[in-house]
Parts: sequence; C-alpha cells; structure tokens
Amino acid sequence: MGKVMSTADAIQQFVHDGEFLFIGGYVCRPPFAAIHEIIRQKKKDLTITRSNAADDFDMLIGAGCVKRFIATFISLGVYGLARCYRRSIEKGIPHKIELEEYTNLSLPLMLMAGAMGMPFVPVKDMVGTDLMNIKSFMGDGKYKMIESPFDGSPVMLAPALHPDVAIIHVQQADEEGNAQMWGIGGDCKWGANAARKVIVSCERIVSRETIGKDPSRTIVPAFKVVAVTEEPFGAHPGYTPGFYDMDLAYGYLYKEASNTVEGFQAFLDEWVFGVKDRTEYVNHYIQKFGYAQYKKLQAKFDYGYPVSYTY
Amino acid sequence: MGKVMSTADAIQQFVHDGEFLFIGGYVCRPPFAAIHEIIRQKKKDLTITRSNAADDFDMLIGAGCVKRFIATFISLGVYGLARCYRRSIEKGIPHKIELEEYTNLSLPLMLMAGAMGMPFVPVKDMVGTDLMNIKSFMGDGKYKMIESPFDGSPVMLAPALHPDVAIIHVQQADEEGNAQMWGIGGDCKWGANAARKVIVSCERIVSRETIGKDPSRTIVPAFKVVAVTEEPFGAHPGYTPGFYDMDLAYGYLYKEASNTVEGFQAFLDEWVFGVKDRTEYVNHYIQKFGYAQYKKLQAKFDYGYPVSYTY
Amino acid sequence: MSNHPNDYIKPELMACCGAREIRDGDIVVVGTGFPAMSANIARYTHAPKATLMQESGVFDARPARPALSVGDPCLNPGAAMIGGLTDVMGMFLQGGWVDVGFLAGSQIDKYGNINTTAIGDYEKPKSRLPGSGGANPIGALAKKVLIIALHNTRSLAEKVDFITTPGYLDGPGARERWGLPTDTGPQVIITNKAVLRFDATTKEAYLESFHPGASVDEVVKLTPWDLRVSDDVHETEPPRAEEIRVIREVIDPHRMITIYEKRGYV
Amino acid sequence: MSNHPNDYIKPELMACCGAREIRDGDIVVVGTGFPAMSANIARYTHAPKATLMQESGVFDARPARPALSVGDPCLNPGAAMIGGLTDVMGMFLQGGWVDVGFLAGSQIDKYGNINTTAIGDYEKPKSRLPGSGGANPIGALAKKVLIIALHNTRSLAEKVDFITTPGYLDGPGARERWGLPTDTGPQVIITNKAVLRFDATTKEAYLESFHPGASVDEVVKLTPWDLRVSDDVHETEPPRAEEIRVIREVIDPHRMITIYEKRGYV
Repeated sequence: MGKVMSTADAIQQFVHDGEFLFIGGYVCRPPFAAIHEIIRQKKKDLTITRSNAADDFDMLIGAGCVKRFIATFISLGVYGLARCYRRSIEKGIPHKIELEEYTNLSLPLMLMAGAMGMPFVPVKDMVGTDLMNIKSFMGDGKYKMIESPFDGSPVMLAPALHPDVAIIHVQQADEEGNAQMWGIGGDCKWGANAARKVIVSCERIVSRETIGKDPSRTIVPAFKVVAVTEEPFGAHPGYTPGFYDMDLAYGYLYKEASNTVEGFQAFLDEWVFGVKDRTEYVNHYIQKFGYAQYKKLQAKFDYGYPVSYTY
Repeated sequence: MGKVMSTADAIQQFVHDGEFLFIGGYVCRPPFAAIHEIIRQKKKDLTITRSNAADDFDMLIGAGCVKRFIATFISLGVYGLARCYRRSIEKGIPHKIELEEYTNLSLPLMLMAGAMGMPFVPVKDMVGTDLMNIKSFMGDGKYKMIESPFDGSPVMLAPALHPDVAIIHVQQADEEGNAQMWGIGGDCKWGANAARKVIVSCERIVSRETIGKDPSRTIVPAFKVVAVTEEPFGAHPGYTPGFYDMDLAYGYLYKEASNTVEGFQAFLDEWVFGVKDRTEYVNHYIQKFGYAQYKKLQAKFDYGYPVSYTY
Repeated sequence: MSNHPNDYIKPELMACCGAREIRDGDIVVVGTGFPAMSANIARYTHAPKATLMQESGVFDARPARPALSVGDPCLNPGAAMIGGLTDVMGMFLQGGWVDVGFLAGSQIDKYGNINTTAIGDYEKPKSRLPGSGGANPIGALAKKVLIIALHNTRSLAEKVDFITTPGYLDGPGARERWGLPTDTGPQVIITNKAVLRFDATTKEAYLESFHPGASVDEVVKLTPWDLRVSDDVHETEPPRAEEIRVIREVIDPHRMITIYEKRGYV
Repeated sequence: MSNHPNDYIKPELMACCGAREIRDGDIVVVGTGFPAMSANIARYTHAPKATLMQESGVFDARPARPALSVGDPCLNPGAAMIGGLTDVMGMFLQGGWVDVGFLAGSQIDKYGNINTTAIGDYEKPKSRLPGSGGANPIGALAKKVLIIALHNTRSLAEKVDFITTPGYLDGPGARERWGLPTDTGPQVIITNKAVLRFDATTKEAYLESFHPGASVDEVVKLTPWDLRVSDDVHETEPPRAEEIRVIREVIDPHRMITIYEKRGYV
C-alpha cells in the first residue's frame, strides 16, 4: 500500500477524534484542503496547535471540531480578530474551547524539543507575566521554574510537545513523503518532526530523483510520513511561495461570513460541505469568481539559480 | 570599512591569542585557508571546538596553536588516528593540550543552545559512561544531573557554548556576510550562530541579489559576520559540495608527513609557511602535482532545479 | 516644502517618533504597520545600516510593497535569509542580537506592560484578543522596546487586565528578579498625543513631549495614572521634510498609513 | 554457485551476520565499512525498505561508490534529506526513530560497553583513540545496537579501560537507572570468530554461534571473560549465494572489504 492517497482517505485513516494535531503554516501554506476535509468528516474533540494561528484554526473551532487549543495567537490578519474563536471563548458557541497559552518563542521551542527527543526546553520569555499565572488543561505541567544548577538563576522549563499527527502543506514531496519546502517556515519543520505521524499535502508530487537533486530543502524524511496528498492550490486562501499569492478578497468573504453564526454556517455549506474535495472547491472558485481572478493569484515567473551537490 | 578582506587580515583582526574558536566543517568544508593563516600568524592558547574534528584540528594542535580542545572525536578518516593529536596527548609534543570530551549529539546541541540563547540543553546520551566521570577544564560546569521537575527522571543538562569566533567555509556569501551552504551540514549552522563573531570563508562572493533569489539557503545572517574572505578551493584537501572532491592523495601525504615531528614540520614549511596565502598554495599545488590532478578534483557538472519565491 | 511641512497626519508623526529611536546598525524586529514604517524611515534617513527581521523567519526582506503581515508573500523574494520562528525568535531574539522591538497593544500600563490577551476577566472576557504571538518574547528580550498606543483612558491603564507582555512588571527590580536579560525593557510609549519615556528609577512612564496640537494638560488628563511630567517637557518635533518624502515616495506610495487615522490615531 | 558458496572471506560473513539483524523497514544509522555493507546487503536482500542515515546529517543517500566516511562527498548527490548533526543525532536518534545502530571499538566488554577513547590510563594513555564521536549517543539511544569486534583478548575485555559508549554498563538495571530509553541496548557482538548475543537477565554476552572453521573451545579461549555458551550453540550460517552476489556485484565491486582482512578480520 503506497502513501499517496486522497485527502479524504488520509484524514479518515490517520486523524481520529480526540487526537492532538499540529497543523503547519504561517500565513503561507495552511493545509486548507485537509482542514476542510476534517470539517467534512466532522472530527471531534481535537487538540490543535501551531504558533500564530489564523482562519484555518478559526474555521475548525467554529465547526465544532476542537476541544483544546495550545495557542500563541489567533487572528484573521488584516481583518482583525478571529470571529469563531471569539464566539467560542466569549459566548460558548458552538462550545467553549479550552486554551493553554504560550508564545511564538516558547511554543516553537517546545515543538523543537519534541522533535529532538528533549524532555523539556529552557525558555527565557513568559516569566513574570500572566501567561505564567494562568494554567489550563496542562496544569502544573504547563512549565516548571527551576534554579539553574549552573548559576542559580531562575529558569523556566517548558515541556516537549508530541502531537499525534502533523498536517503540513509544502511545495513538493515524493511518493514516499520526503517533503521539501522553501520560504517562510514558521514552526512547520519542528511541528512536523515532533509528531508521531505526518500527513504531507503538497502542490506537486515529484520523483525521488528530483528530491535528490536538492536534498537540503527536505524538512521531513519519508519514514515519518504516513500519507502524501497532491493538492495544487491546497493552501488557498493562504499562499505558497513560488505557486500562488494569498487571496485577500476571499479572506474578506470569510471575515464577513464569520461575523455571524449563520453566515459562518452558510460559508461552510458553500465551500466545505457543498463540495466533495479540493478539485470541486477550485472548480467552484473559478465558476464563482472567474478564471481571471484565479489566474491573477498564480505566482509570477522568477526563478533563482540551481546548485550542484556533485564532487 | 567593508567586511570583504584577505584571510590574513581577517585572522589578524578577529582571532586573538587565548580565544575560543568554533571551526566548521565535517569532512566537507573545513576552512583550511583560515587554518593555515592561524598557523602562519602563530596564534597561541586557543580553545577550539567542533564535532568530528579532522586533519585541520590535528594541524593546529601540531603547530602548537591550541591550549584546549572541546572534543567529540578526531581522526584522519581513512588514514586512521590523528598523529599530532596523539603526540600531544601521549607525549606532550609540542605540549599536552587539555581535553573536554562530549559526543556528536551533546556538543552540537550545546552549540545549538548557545545559538538559541538557551542557558543549557537536556541531552540523553553521556550518562553512565566515563564521559561523565572524567571532567577537565570545565570542571563541575561540564554538565549537571537533575531530576526532571516534570516526572522525576534523571536528566543531564549540558551547558550552552559561546565561542568568541566562528570560522566557516561555505559555497557562497555576499559582501555583507549572508552565507549560503548546501549539502552535509555537521554542526556548522549552530556553531557559527553560537559565536559572537563569524568569519565567513567562501568559494565565491555573490551579489546580495543572488542571495535573495534563494534565501532559505542562508545559514548565517550578515549581522553576525565580521569578515568575508573569498577563497576558492579554500577547503582543500577537504571538499565542498558542487565545487570539488576531497583529495585523498594529499590526505595520504599529510598522514605520512605527520607520522613524525620532523615530517610534520617539513609539511608546514612547504604548505603553510612556504606560501604567503591561498593563491600561492594553489599555485604550489598545481606546480607540484600538475593541473590535471587539480582539474580531476573539480566537481562534475550536475545541477538541480531552480525554485521561485514569488507570489 | 519647508523643513517641517505642515500637512502631515498624526500616524506619520508617530512613525517618525519611532524611527528616531533607531540607531544606525540596529537589528530591528518588526511587525506590520507602524513598526515597519518606522524602521524603514530610519533606514532611508539616518540609519541606513539598520536591518529588519520578521518573527516568521525572515531577515532583511526586500518587499516590493508594504507587508500586510509578518508572513506576507512579499517578504519572501529577495530576503537575505529565511528560516523559521526558532531562527528569528530563538537564534536572533533569545540569542540576544535584537536591538529594537516594536509592540502595540489594546492596553498598556504605566510600567509598559502590555495586554493583548483579554479585556475583563480572563475566564469570562468582555473581549477576547489574539494573544501573545511574538509580543511576550519581544518585550522580554529585545534591548529596546518601543510601544505604540492610542492615548485614551481605555488603552492606557494604571494596571492592565492581563500582562501578556512584560514591561517593567510591578516596578523596579522585577525584570531582574525573573531573570530577564539586563538592559532590556520598554524605552518609550509613542501615542497619538505624546511621547512617554520610562523613568530609570521608578520605571514609570513619564511625559517627555506632547505632539503639536496637544498640551501637557490634555495629555495628563487622558492618562489614567498620575503622569509625571519631565522638567524639560517640550513639543514633539514634527516630521521633517525628508522623513515625509521617504514615507510618501518610497515606503508607502499608496498611503496605507491612512488606515491608522480611521483607527483613531488622530 | 551453490546456495552457500565456499569462497567467501571472513569480513563478508561478518557483514552478512550484521545484515541478518536488520528487519524490513528498519531505520539504520551507519558508519562506514561493515555497517554500510551490512545495511546494504539487507536492503538488497530481505529488507528492501530499510533506510540508512549518516550522523553527519544525511538520510537515504544514494552513493555511487562505497562511502569512505560518514561525511564522504558521494553521500550528497541524490540523498533524500541533508541537514546537520542535530537532524540525524537529535531529531532522528534522540527523537527515538532509529531502530539499528552499528558500532565498532578498540575494546568491547562483556556488557557491550565500548572503548574508543583511550587504552590504559585516561590521563596517561598507552594509546589515545579518536573519542566518542557519534558512538556514545548511538549506543545510548538506538533500539538495537550491533557491535563489530576482533575476537582476541585485547579487543574483548572483562571490563573496558574507559566506557566511551554504554552497553549494559555495570549490568542489569543500569541503563534504566540512568534514564536511558527502555528497550534499547546492544543486541549482538559480531566478531571474526563468532556471534555473541546478550542474556536478557544477566546482560552478559554469551556465545550463540561460532563461524565455520572456529569452535566453541577456541572462541571460549579467545574471550577474556567466563563466556557462557548457549544450549543450542551452532555454526554460523555462511554467506548465502545471493548475499555474496550483492556484495560483489552491487555494493562493493572494487572489493574494498578486503582491507578488513588486513586489519585482522580473518
């Protein structure tokens, strides 16, 4: 059985209710094809994490898939506060999610620690603030303060994280899952490698030979990957460097829709439940906004230089 | 004053007696042009480190530049034990260097901790062995054992390292020092970023625009770099991926020479003191072994694919 | 154009105040909006060797247009280095290399503590805000922190509802007690009315200068703590002709800065 | 060629013994020489999905010739992933993903502890060896460790002069006491005379099989501790025809393996 499969099959086989998910991205490369599939399959009680969450996390929360969120930040970027998230926290709609809050330094380091097999990692931020004082579902395990055995100074230790599954979207991967990425990384490499299983969504599946032409670009090795899904335009309305731009107009649509419960539901009905997969989604996008708009998002042609690894 | 300068000037200005040096490389990319210059300038009392040291470290030790060595391993690869190193430890020739020994897991992590501003890093190896029992110049600061405040299990903490200067050799850098590398990395990125100052030796100086065509290849940012030296063939007899192969015949020459104190001295006289810089070194190499041998080392032509970062 | 043209808007003045805090050669970690604007004004005027980074993993970007977020597509092509969060927030910020950090917040208090987490009670917030993101580590670890704020009694506070990002915490000695690096902390609060600076002893923000059109009395009235006034309080220097030229011709030809007027920075 | 050809050399037999310890799908961290040879025999015979990595930062290399070191130029072109030491030794090994590690050493003791640091007194060594390199972490953290050794009373020892790399340390319970991951540790010592395996209770190496041409008595005599002999001790299975074919035609057509004969593996 190969690893190349549909996103629906990947989510069905490898994401289970109650599991802990790392979902990669940082404005770029949110794995939206997989996000929509999680919602379509009505997954429940998930714990989700990444540094700087955005519309994809907001959508999962609004759709009721999320129980817990190990968070640093969530917003809709230029469109301000994340509406579903606020409704969950402020009004319990559809239910109040539990939050454990860290920062964009501590959380990526905790994922790094998970990836590196370190039990914990010292972090220099957080101390003295209410991010220390407030503990939620991680309880006393949120962090520990110790005196450094080297010089006695106070040091915060944050625990390593080990997600059950990581879902990332990258530019290219081979059929075994060797995944290559370039451009803004966020905490994608650490989050993926901290997880027990990785689902790689990619713009294009390439040959093992192509991977071997530039192995320094690989961020996840095949042996960690359980599924490879080819989803061109798969990060839309986020962007993928070298492939397509972010879609601000669509982002506005989501912001407006998610202002109300009804609007959000209608948005899901149209863009998630109303299509059966990413192909239908892109087709619907082009039907609705026209090919010119779709084409406008495609990246300009500006390639760099190839390098050699020979001897 | 720009950062681009001769290796002689870089070593003169930025490497001082008694300092702590990280010297990058891992069979590939040893910064030999700089190594020879350190010997020519008769630097003294250096503390040196990297994981898996080789002929370059052996030469510095034999030349009497080294006081202390934070080590994991040193050999001449296929040619076996490092001769100058053995003479130093076993017979005190030219003097006995002090050793503090770690491993190829703990040392790179200690450099990572230094680069990351972490005071220490938990490591899972070392415990229970004589690498724990023997402490040298780092004394009780070599490591600390604690009980994990999370689960009570024993954890070794290794201290962060902060070299005064890092010297690395990479494929390309711009005039400000943004340094790009591909292929086997060893502990080069962490060692360079852990240091207070970085000297970047490179095969070719490229424009800032070229760097910007593929910024994910950059391992050290300009602001850490104090000197940029263009030294083609600068890692010889080591190799640089995409540029030239390792020179086994020359390695044999060094092995044979370094078997005796006299042979080693004659080798230095010919290849280090007998030339004033890397240009004369390469010229001497070609004079002695012929252009055909030089040409044979040049890398085959096998370039990969360019990528785009556009939107 | 005179040396201090009169037709500037308040966000332009504020951006210039930020720019003037940056020295040549500074390493500046920026968000979007004011911070990027200020840092770029500095680069194009007195600090050509200042370099910028974004927490997402970008060093020395060369965006073709103002970035809308720190992960904006325009930050990728042409940057000097792109890695991930642990490169910028770990290697560069926690590593001790960042000279200047810019922060904003929904609530700022007299010690420069910043709240971007929740207004009201944390468990039952009146308004749930985005959270720390990179703010807490920047506030903890950058050598100089510049804070941008709206000057009114909601945005400024005697004590914030939630300390997301450390200023001087509960006052003198607190940062040291928690082991935060020495010689770090908030430097200045730049509002739409004034520039507040922090007293070296009490760690409280005091009035250094009021913007043209504002007055000491007005600023004191709009500040919800007993605001100390510097002995040599003065009017803020308006934008210089060269600064205005750089903003309008180089950095922000499409005048995206005007959105700050709509957000109340007038 | 019969099913077990007779014209093999001892290093070929040893490499096959190593190969047979590898299961399909195993992640194997290899050095050069025997380890790479064994892992590749496995890949080309019963374990096509085993993948190799080198500590220098390489995963799934496709070298055009046998690598002379774990940093060899031939490991670069065609690899699936190249990073640095913290990728392979940190993310993969310390992260708990490595199934098999191969080690050799100048001295091995009955608990599988390995000395690659110094013969004699550490401070005044008779012979100073290279040091740990990646050996200690591989011995500490790989699930199964395979040890290659010369079978004589200098290379094997009741107790090594210096424990560079942990086997079972001072016996049962020691690895657990030090917090080493459960279900890790040495699996087998493959010598030029025999295969020793570790007793689950005592953690001492015992004789499992002697190579063709050797005998139980000879092996016991060459072993400097009171070597226990398995109840079903037997002759080691010689290299199979297919294994020999793979070694000579695919992996090592230039017969670099013969250097091990010169090093005493006869």
